[in-house]
Amino acid sequence: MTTQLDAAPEGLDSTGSRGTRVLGVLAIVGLAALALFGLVLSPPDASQGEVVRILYVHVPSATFAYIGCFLTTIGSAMFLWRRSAWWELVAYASAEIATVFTAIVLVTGMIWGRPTWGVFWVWDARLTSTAMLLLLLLGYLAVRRLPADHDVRTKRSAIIGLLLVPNVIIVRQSVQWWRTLHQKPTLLANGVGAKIEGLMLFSLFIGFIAIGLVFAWLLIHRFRLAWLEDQLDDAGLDAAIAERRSEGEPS
Amino acid sequence: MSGNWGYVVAAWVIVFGGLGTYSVRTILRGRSISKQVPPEKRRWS
Amino acid sequence: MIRDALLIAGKDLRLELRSRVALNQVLPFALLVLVLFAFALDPDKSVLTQATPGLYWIAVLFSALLALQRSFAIEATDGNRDALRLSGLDPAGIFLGKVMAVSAQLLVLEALLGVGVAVLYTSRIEGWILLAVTSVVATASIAAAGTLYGVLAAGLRVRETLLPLLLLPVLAPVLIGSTRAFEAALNGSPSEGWPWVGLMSIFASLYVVAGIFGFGPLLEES
Amino acid sequence: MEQTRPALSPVPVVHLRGAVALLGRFPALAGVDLDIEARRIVLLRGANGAGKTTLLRTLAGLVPVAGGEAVVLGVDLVADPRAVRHRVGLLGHATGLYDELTVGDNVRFWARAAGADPADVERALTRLGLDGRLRTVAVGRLSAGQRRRTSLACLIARRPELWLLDEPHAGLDQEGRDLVDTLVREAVAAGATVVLSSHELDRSLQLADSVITVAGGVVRPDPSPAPGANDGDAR
Repeated sequence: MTTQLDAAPEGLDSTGSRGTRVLGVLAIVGLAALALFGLVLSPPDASQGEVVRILYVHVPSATFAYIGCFLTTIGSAMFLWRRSAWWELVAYASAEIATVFTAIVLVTGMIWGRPTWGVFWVWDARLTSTAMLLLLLLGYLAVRRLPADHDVRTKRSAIIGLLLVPNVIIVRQSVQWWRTLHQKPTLLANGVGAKIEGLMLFSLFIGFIAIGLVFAWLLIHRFRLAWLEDQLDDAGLDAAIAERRSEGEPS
Repeated sequence: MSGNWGYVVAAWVIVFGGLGTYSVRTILRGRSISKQVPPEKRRWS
Repeated sequence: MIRDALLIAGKDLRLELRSRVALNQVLPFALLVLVLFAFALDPDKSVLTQATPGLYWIAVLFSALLALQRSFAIEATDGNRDALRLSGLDPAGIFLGKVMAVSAQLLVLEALLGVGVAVLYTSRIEGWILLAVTSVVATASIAAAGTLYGVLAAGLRVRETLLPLLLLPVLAPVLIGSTRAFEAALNGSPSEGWPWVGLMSIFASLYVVAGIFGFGPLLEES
Repeated sequence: MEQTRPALSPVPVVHLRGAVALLGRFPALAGVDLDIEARRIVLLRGANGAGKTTLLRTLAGLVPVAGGEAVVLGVDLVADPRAVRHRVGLLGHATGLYDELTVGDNVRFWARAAGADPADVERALTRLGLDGRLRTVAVGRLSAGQRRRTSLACLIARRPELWLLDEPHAGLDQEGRDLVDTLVREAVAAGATVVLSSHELDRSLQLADSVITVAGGVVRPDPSPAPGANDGDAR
């Protein structure tokens, strides 16, 4: 079973494949286009000025952070329901990527908030619930990476992953109500929801595509990495059984 | 508001730098761990 | 399931009656937190009175963490997990029983802590119905989510540090909701509090359902 | 007694073929072949770490079977290990008792959890000599031997069809060991099957009607078969 028919050619020892290389090139092209449109070609916003350019990366990152969370919950559900190891790895890979994206969203949001609101942090509903989301994701990753049995880690983290999206929804709802009770409406009016059009809208659109390509590329690589980690865990079971049997061999 | 390019650059650097660092780490980890797993278990290569 | 739940809850409460850990350790801890708040915030200004609902629920939340740790510590010996799995008890029943026992202990603690707040912070207490309903719903939420995340952390070497990390972000809506509802009740405008009770009811239901279905697989790991 | 399955069931109580059980990534059982017929008393022997405890826990449905076939009391352990659990009684190294509760509380709780008759609780307490003063003592204050007796009381109150005893004689005085042997014989007379591991070989060989040697996570052919030995297939 473990006979190696052909040795791997040098250079193939990676999580890359032809598909990911094409995707990677597309992602780089997309990011270059995003930089061109977002930083050079699009005009400054009438009310926000140059700061609006932050949103071309901030908003797509936020969207894909949420998509990552949805994938984590779906993957965890499929794992718990169908015992699908494939989906479990999807859940883990997208949770880790979602964590990176959420951290980026938080930091860029704070940088955007400084010139817009005059402070890095306000207890705005969106900002606060994103911070809570980051904590929830860190909890998931903490359990998934426990130095414990593979079965224990996957099962427990899957339950947390399953509850991730419901938790995010409830947290968002509660934070929203909480802030609207003491609302400072000027803060929100200046927010991301402001209407944009023309080249600015197009730049945002490019942002979605470029960040989306990066997300997909990362997801495939991270998934394959997680799969390899599992293979490493499984490897040697046959050998371990043989060794175990030989312990009792009469000498 | 034209003096805010500093914020814009900082934000973009964080996005590109963050994603870049994470990508490089993922790829490098993938390379090192690939060497420990027999190639027939890597279905994509 | 209900029979098993009552059996487990009865066992846990009997164990508490005999060992008095919650009474002798968790309750004094909660009162201590109230006193510490007074040290941290100037008691002569009206800060304490204004912040009473928030401080009260923070004290409850921290005490709940201790109560939950205790609830799983009594099942922590290896023989115990095996015995529970061999017992033929319905895992959903075990979950509900644990939730009931923790809830009962927390409700007693909340009542005593309420007296403490009234005396120490000289808060005026009004809106009894909203206060009572909020306490029940928030307690059920804390106990249900806490028991589910408690078993997620159980049996691990890092359980003491893991449980707060997992549980506190999840319980943030309960803290916000119970605090706002208490504020509404104490300010004499209970109509603002009821939507929060509704939100916490949804939260509690979500976790009771998740626990009923999730407890079995979690108990299964060897 | 009423708890036994139809007496002439063609299915043996235990049927393992190439059963593998993992503790983490360690194959504690590395392909066990074993058949045990009803109403037998089978002694497992082998060095420490040979896999005796894991074998007993696997038979109880507590350790998942990762490979091979495993049927216990007609229940397929690969498909559903839970279904067999309430029908077996496992006496392990750890007692599974609550230290803060009294002996009576513990036995009553575990017996009620298994749906046992309250009369069985009383009978079990009396049988193990726990009906007197000890009944109201917290388990945390008992000696090791008294805890053992309490565990045994929990076990017999449940009336299991398959008894799995891991070192049942350990920590007991002479009288206690005799009592264990008597209880085992009574259980078999009532239709149960018993698998036990023990280091008390002299005592256990008298008690058992088959001996099985476990080594390196598999069952070995016995070099000196006991009368009626039901030794597993060699691999």
